[in-house]
Amino acid sequence: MITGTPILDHSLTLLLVIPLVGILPLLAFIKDARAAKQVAIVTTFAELVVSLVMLAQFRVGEAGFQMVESVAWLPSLGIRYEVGVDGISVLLVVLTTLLTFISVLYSSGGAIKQRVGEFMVAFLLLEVGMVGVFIALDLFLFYVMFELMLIPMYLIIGIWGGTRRVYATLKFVLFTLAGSLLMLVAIVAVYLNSGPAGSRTLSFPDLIAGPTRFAPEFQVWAFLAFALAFAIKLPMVPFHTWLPDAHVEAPTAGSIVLAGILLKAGGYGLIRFALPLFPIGAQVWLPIVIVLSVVAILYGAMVSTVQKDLKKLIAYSSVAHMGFVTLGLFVLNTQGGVGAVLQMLNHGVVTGALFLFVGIEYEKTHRRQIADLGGFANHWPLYTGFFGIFVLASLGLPGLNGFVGEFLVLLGTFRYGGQPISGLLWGPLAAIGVILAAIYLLWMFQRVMYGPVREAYKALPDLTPIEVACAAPLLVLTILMGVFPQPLIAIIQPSVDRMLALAGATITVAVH
Amino acid sequence: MLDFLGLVVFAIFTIMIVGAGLGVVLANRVTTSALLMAFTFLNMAGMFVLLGAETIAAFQVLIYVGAITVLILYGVMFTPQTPRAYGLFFQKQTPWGAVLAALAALPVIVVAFSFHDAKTVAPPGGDLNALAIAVFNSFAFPFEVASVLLLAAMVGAIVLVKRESPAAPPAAPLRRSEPPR
Amino acid sequence: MPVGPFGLDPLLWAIVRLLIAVVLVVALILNSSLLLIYLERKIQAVMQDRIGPYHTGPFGLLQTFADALKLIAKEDVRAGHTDVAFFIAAPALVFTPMLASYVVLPFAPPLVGADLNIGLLYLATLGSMGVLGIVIAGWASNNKYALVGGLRSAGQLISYEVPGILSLVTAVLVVGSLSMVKITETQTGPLVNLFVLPLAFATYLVSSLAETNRTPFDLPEAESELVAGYLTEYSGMRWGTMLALTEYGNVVVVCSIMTTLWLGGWNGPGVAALPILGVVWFTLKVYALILVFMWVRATLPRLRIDQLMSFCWKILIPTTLLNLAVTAVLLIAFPSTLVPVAIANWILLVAFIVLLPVVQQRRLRQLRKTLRARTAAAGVAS
Amino acid sequence: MSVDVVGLVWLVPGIPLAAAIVNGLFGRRWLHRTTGVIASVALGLSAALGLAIFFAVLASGGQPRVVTLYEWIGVGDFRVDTAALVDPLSATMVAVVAGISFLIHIFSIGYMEHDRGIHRFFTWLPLFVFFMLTLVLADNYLLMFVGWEGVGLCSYLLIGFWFEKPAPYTAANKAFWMNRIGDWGFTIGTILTFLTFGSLNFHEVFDKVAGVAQTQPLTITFIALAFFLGATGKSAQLPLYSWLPDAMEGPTPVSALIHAATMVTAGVYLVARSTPIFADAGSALVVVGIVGAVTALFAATIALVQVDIKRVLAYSTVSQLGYMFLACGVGAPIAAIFHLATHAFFKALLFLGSGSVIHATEEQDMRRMGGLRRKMPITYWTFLLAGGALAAIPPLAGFWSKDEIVGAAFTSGHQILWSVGIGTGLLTAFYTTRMIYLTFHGEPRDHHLYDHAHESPPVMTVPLMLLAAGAVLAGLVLGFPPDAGFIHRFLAGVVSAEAGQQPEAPNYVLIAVLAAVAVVAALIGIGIGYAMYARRRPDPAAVSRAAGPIYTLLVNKYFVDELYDHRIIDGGRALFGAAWAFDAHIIDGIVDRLAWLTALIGSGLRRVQTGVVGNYALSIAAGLLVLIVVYGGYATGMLHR
Amino acid sequence: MPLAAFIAVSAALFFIGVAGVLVRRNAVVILMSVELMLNATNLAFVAFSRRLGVAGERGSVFVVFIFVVAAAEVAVGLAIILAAYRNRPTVDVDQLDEMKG
Repeated sequence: MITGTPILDHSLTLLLVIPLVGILPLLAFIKDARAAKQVAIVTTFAELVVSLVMLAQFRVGEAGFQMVESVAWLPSLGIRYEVGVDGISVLLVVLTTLLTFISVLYSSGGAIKQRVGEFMVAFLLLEVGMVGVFIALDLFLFYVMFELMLIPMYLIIGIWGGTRRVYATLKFVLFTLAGSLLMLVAIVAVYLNSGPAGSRTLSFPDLIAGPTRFAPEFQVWAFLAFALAFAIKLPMVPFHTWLPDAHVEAPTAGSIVLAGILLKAGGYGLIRFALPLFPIGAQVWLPIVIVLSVVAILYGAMVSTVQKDLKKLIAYSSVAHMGFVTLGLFVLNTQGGVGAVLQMLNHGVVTGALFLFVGIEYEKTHRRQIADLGGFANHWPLYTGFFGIFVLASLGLPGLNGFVGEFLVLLGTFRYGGQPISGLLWGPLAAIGVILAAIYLLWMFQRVMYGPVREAYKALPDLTPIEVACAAPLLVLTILMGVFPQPLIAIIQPSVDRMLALAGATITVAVH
Repeated sequence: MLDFLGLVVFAIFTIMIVGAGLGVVLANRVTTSALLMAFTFLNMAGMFVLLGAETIAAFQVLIYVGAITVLILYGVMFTPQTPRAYGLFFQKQTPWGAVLAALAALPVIVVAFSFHDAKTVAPPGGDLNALAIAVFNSFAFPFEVASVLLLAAMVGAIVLVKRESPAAPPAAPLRRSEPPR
Repeated sequence: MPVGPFGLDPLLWAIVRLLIAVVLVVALILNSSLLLIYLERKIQAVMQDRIGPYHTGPFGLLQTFADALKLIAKEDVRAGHTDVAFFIAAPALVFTPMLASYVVLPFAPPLVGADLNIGLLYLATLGSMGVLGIVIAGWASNNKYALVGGLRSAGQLISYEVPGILSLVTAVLVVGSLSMVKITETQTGPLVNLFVLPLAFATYLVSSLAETNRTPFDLPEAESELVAGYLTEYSGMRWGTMLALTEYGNVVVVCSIMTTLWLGGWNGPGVAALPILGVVWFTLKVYALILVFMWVRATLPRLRIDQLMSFCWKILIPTTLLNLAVTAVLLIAFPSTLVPVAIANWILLVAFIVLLPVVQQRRLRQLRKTLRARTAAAGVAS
Repeated sequence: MSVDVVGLVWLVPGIPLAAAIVNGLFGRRWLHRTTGVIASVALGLSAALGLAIFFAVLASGGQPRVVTLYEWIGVGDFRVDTAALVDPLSATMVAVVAGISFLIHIFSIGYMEHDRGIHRFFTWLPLFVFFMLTLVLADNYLLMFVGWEGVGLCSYLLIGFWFEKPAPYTAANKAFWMNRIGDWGFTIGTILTFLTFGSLNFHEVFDKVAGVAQTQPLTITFIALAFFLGATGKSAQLPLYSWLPDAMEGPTPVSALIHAATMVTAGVYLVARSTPIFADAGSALVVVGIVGAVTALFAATIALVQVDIKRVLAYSTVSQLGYMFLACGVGAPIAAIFHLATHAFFKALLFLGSGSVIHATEEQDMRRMGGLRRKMPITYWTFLLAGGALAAIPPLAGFWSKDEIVGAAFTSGHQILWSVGIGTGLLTAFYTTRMIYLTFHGEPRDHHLYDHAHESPPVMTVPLMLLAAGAVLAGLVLGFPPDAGFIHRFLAGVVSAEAGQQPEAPNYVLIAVLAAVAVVAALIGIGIGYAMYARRRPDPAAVSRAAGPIYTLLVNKYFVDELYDHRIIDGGRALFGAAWAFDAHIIDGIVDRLAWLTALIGSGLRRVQTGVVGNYALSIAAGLLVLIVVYGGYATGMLHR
Repeated sequence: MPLAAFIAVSAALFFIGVAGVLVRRNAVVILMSVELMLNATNLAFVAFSRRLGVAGERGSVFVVFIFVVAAAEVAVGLAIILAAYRNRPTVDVDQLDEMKG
C-alpha cells in the first residue's frame, strides 16, 4: 500500500458527501430517465474510485483506526461526528461502493423502467447510509446511519418490488426497526453509564480506550440489546423470516445490495460494537449464539434445499453463510474472527453476483420458479460459465473465495474450547453445512442449467455486454480472493485481533 | 355587630349562589338557566366585595354579567330549546354523572372545611393598586399572551360561524309585477 | 361600628338611613327624570319653532306628571305567550343599574353617597349591566320585532361601551385615580380637563349618546321596520320605567361623569369658602351638557344599524385607541407637565373632525364599486 | 543436469492449466477441433517434464525438496504455503498421472471428434490434470485438499458432459455429493492434524507423529480414520462407492483417465503419503485393511453379472482399489503404490479398449456384441493383454503387484485377508475372461452391429499399443525381484511402513509358494470362465437360474442404490420439507399472529371512542376524582403506608 | 368570615358545575356549567389571595387571566355549538356523535 502523505485528506467524509452531491443533479433530472442514469453511474463510479484511493492509502498491518475525522456534532450531549476505518471496515466500504456501482450499472441497463430518477435518488441515499454505517465511530452516528439505510431500502422494495412487495417491505422494516429501537435504548444506556456527568461520551475509541466502564450485569443486558438488533439484521435463525420475503420481492439491484451489504451491517456491528464493548456480556451469551449459528448453518441449508423460488433459495443460503459469520465471530479466536470477516466479504461478492445473475435470468424469462426453468446451459454458455463459478464459490470449492472463509471459521470452531461442548462437536456439525450447501446449490444448478433445451428460452440472447461488465469484476474478485487471500488477511487480522482481545479472546501469536 | 352583618350577608350570598347554581343545572328551560347563571355571577361579585376585592368584583360584573351572559343568551336564542320536544333532558349517563360528581364533591368539601388557620377579617384597603402593579409588572408577559389569546378566540369564533357569502348576490327582491320564482 | 346621631342604636340607625335614601331617590331622581322629559319637549318645540306643552300647570310644567299618573293608572296589559317572569323582570333589570350609579356621583364635597376608590369603574360596570335587561325584554315579549330589536340594541350598547371605557381610561391616565371625589379635587383651577383632553371628551360624548339610546343612535324606539324594538310589547308603567325613567336617569349619570372628569365637577368660584355651593356648580354643568344632548336630539337624523356599528368599530374605537396610546406615551415622555398632552389632543381632535367625512366618502365609493361589480357579474351569470 | 528441473516443478501442473484456460476462453468460437491438439501438446510437455523430474529425483537419490511459490493463507499461528514437495512418491505419481493423461488425451482426440462440445471436453480434461497434479505435488494437506476438491469438481463436470440427457447429470451430482461427504472427513482430518501438530506441512507433521503418538494415541486414530473416510469417498470404497459405476455415464476417455488411473487413486496416495500417521494409528490401519478387502470381494461379486462392459470395468476398478487399501492396511504401502502404477496402465488400456469398441459399435451392452476379434484385431490383442494383466497372469504386470499385496497380507499375519485376496483374484480372473469372450469371441449376436464394426483409427490404436507395452513391462521393470524391486528401493525412504527399520531379507521360498497359489487361483478362474462361455458346458443362463436369489441380489448390486436413493434421499427431502414447513408456518406464523393481535387490540380500543361528548366529560371527571382521592389521600396522610 | 367557608362555597359551586356538565344534554347548558366551574375557581383564588395575604394579590392576577380565558372559551364554545347546529338541527350532545371511532 502506498504509505507517506495521504493522497486524499478527508476521504471518509468525501465518501459520505459524494452521493449527496450526486442527488442534487438527480433531483433536477428526476423526470429524464437517461440523464438520471448517467448521473447515478458517474456518482457511484466516483464513489468507487475515492474508496479505492482510500484503500490505497490505508496503512496495512496497523490495528488502530486510521483517517479518523472527529468534529463535535452535538457538544451538549457529547455526540461527535467521528468517522474512521480500520482493517475490518476498510474492505467492507470498498465492497459497498463496488456493489452499489454494479447495482446502479445493472439497473440502468433496463432492469428498472418506471421512475428511474427516484430509484437512483433512493440508491444514492442508501449508499450514504451503508458507507456511513461502516465508517461511523460514534455510536449515535452509527445508529443514525443504521436507520438511514432502512428508509431507501424500504422504498426500493416497496415501489419497484414484485407482487407481494408491500407485505415484504413492511415486514423487513418492522423487523429491523424493532431491533434497532432496542439498540437505541442500549446506546442511551451506554451513554449514561459511560462515565460521570462531565465525561460522558459515545465515541467508540474513547469507550474502548480505558478499562471497561460498564458493570458486569449492565454489560449482559446491553450486549443482548445490541446483539439482538444485529441478529435481526444479520438474520440469525429465529429472526430470519423477513429475508426471503424481502429478497423475493426486491428488484435485482435491491437484492444485490440487500444481500451484499445490508446483512454485513449486522455482522460488522457485532464485531465492532457488541463484542469489544461488552466482553462479559459476550462471554455470557456466547454459547447461545454459537448454538444458534450452527443451527442457522444447518437449518438454512436444509430449508433452501426444498425451495421452489430461485431467489428464496439464495436468500436462505445467505442465512446459512451468515451462520458461519456469527460462528466465526463468537468462537473468539484469530482464525475464527478473520475467517468471519473474510466470509462476510466473500458472501457479499458471491451472493451479490448470484442475485445479479438471478436478476438477469428474471429480466429475460420473467420466471423465477425453478420448475419453470431448465436447459439454460444449451443456449447460454457464457451465463452458465459465470453462474457456475459463482455457485461453486458459494458452496466453498477450495481455490475460490468461499472456501478460505469457511475453512478458517471451521478451524476456529474446532479450536473453541467453550462451555457447552467443545468445538470438536460444533466443528463437524458446521462442516456438515458445507455438504448440504453442495447439495442444494448443485441440485438447483442442475435443475436450472442442465436438462433438455426448452423452446420458450431458446431464442433468448446470452449475456449482454453491460451484464458482462457487471459480472466481470465480481468474477475476478471471487477467483483472486480464493487464490491470493493473504493481502486481505494482512489487512484484516491486526484489527480483528484487537477487537477480539477486547472481547476477552486469547490471541495466539504467529509462530514462524 | 359588623361581622354579624357580614355573616348574614355571606349566608345570603351562599344560599343565592348554591341555589342559583343548582337552578342553572336543573332548570328545564335554557333561558331560565341562563338568567340564573347571571344571577349567580352577580352574587359571586358580592362575595368578592365581601372579601374586599372590589376591582375583581367590578371586573366580574363587567365581564361575566355584561359580556358572557349576553353571549350565552345570544347562543340560547339561536339554538332550539323546546324542552318538551326530546323528553328527558338528562344525558344517558346521568346516574353515573351525578354519582361521580357527588363522590368527588365529598372529599373536597371535607378538606375545604379543614382550612382553619387563615385570617377571618379581610385586610383594609382595596386591592386595586396591588392588583394593577402585579398584573402589569411581574405578569406583563402573560398579559400580552392573554391579549393574543383573546384576539385568536375572536378571529376563531368569527371564522367558525361565518357563512360563506353566496356566490351570487341574494336574488333581487320580487317586484310586484313579477310572478313568484 | 358608627353610633347613630343622637345616640341611636346602630341597627336602628341603619334602617333609618335606608328610609332616607329611598325618600331621596323617589323625590329627587325620579322627579328629575320627569323634569327632564318636560325640558326635552320644551326645547324640542322651541328648536322646531313651536311652543310645546303649556296647558297643564303653569307653562305646562305638570304635563310630565300627568303623563306619569296616566301610565301608572293604565291597565297592566301583557301579551299572550310572553315569558311572564322575564317580561316582568326586564324593566327592573334595566332600571336598577341606573339607580345604583347615583351613589357614586360627587354632587358636592360633603354630598357624596360613597367615595369608592374604584368609583369610575363601578359606574362603567353598571353601565354594562343594562344590556342584560334589554336582551331579556326583547326575548320575553315573544315578538319577532322585539327579539331582533333587543339583539340589535344590545349589540349597539356593547359596541359603544368599548370606546366609552377607552376614553374614560385616557382621562383616568391624566387624572391618576378612579375615585370620583379625587378626580374633582384635582381640577380645582380654571384649567379643567376639557382643555387637556378635548378628543377624549368628544369620543366619550358620542359613545354616551349611544349608551343612553339618544337621537343619532335611538334605534330601538322609532325604528320604522322594528316598530318600537324591545319596547313593542310594553305598555303602562313598565314602558314608562323602561323608556322614560331609565333613559333620562342614564343621561343624568353620563352627564355627571363628563362634568366630573372634564368640567371639574363641583369646582367653581366660592366652593372653597362654602362647600355646599358645589352642588349649584355641579347641577349647572350637568344641565348644560343635558341641553347639548337635547340639542343633538333635535338636529341629527337617525343612523342605520350597520352605519352605526361600522362607525363605532371602524372609526371611533381606532381613534380612542390612538388617543390613549398618544396620551400614555406623552405622559411617560413628559411626566411633569400636561401641556404636550393637551397640544397633541387638540391636534388629534382637529384631525378627527377634518378627516371623518373624507374617510366616510372613500368608504362609500369603495362600497358602491364592489356592489356594482358584483351585480354586473351576477347580471352576466344569470 | 544443467537446468534445475525440479525448480520447474510448478510448470508440470501449470501447462495443463494454461491449456485449459486457452481452450475455455477461445474454444467455442475459434478453436473447436484444435482444442484437442492444444490439450494434448500441453500434456505431452507436462509428461516430459514429469519424467525428467522423476529421473532427477532418481538421480538425487530420493532427496525430498520443497519448491514454494507464495504464502497462501497465514492467520495467527496457522501458516499454509502453496508449495510443491518433490520426493520419490510424488515423482512416481506425477510420472504415472502425466504419462497416462497424455495418452488418453491423444485417444480422446479421435474419440470425441464428432461431439459438438469438444472444446468443453478439452477445457475440463486438462483442468482435471492440473488439479490432480496439484494434489499429488502438494506439500501440505490444505493444498492437497484444493487438488482433492478440484479433481472432484472436474469429475462432476466431465461425468455430466452430455447434460442434455438426465442420467449423466444425476450421476455427476451423485459423484460430487459422495465426494463431498468424503471431503467432510478430509477437512476434519486436516483441522485435527493442525490442532495436534501445529502445522500442516507433511515433513513437520510426520516428524512429530512419533512424539504425539505416546501422549494422544486416540487423536492419531481419529485423524487416520477421518483421512480414511476422505479416501473412501474419493476412491469409491465400500460405503461411498456407488457413484463410480454411475460415473460411467461420462465419455469413456473420462472414465479411463479419472475413474481408472488417476482420481480414484488419490485416496490411496493420501493413505500412502500419511503412512507415518496410519502406522501409529493402531486400530485404524486394520480398519483400512478390512474395508479394502471387503470392498474388493464385494465389487468383484457384482462384476460377475454385469452386462455393460464399462460397468464391469468400473466394479473391477473398485475391487482393485480394495486391493490397494488392503495393501496399505497390512502395512505394505509400497506394494499399494506398485499395484496403483500397474493398475493405472492396464485398467486405462481396458477402458480405452472398451472405448474403441463402443466408438466402433456405438453399443455398450456385451450381450449384443460378440466375435469382434476379427473386425478389431489391434483392440482385441491389446484388450487381451490388459485382461491378462488384470487376471494376474505371471509375466504380466498385474501378477507382480497383486501377488505382492497378497503375499504381504500373508506375511503380516492377516491370514483371513489373504484368503479373501485369493478368492477375489479368482473372481477377477473369471469375469475378465467372461468379458473377453462375450465381446470378442464366439458368434456375433447382432449382425447389423457386427457388419459396420471397424477398427479404430491409428490416433486411437497407437495409445492402446503403448499402454499394452506398459501393461506388460511395468510389472517387471518396477518390481521384478519381489519386495526388492526398483520401486521398493525407490520409495523405501519415504513410504516405508516401519520408519527407519531395514526390511528384513525377503524369504524367497515363501514368496514363490504364495505366488504359485495365486497363479493357480487365477488359472482356475480362467478355466471356469472358458468353460462357461467358450464351451457352453454349464450354460451361463442355466447357472444364473440355478443361483436364483444370489443372482438377483448380484444383478441389483445388493440393492445399495435403492437404499441410498429411497431411504436417504427421500428421508432427507422429507426432513428438509418439514424444516421449511416449520419455518414458513411456525416462525412466520408467530410474526403474523403478532400482527393479528395488534389489530385485535386496535379494534377493541376503537369502541372507547363513542363520539358522545358526554362520555368524554365523564372520563375527565373520573380522572379528576382519582386525582382528588390520591392527592387528598397523600395530603391528609391517609394513604401513606 | 373564615376562609374555609369561602372554599366550601367554591367547592360546592364547582361540583354543581361538574354535575351540570355531566348531566345536561343541551350543549349551551354544558357551556354554562363550565362557566360556573370557572367562577367557582375564581372565588377560591380570590379567597386565598385575600385571606392568606399573599404578597401582591397573586391570586387575583390569576382571576384576571381566568376572566380572559372564560370570555374566549364562551366565544369559541358558542361558535362551535352554532356551527354544529347548522350542520345538524340539534344541540343535544348525545345525538352529536359523528366523530365516533
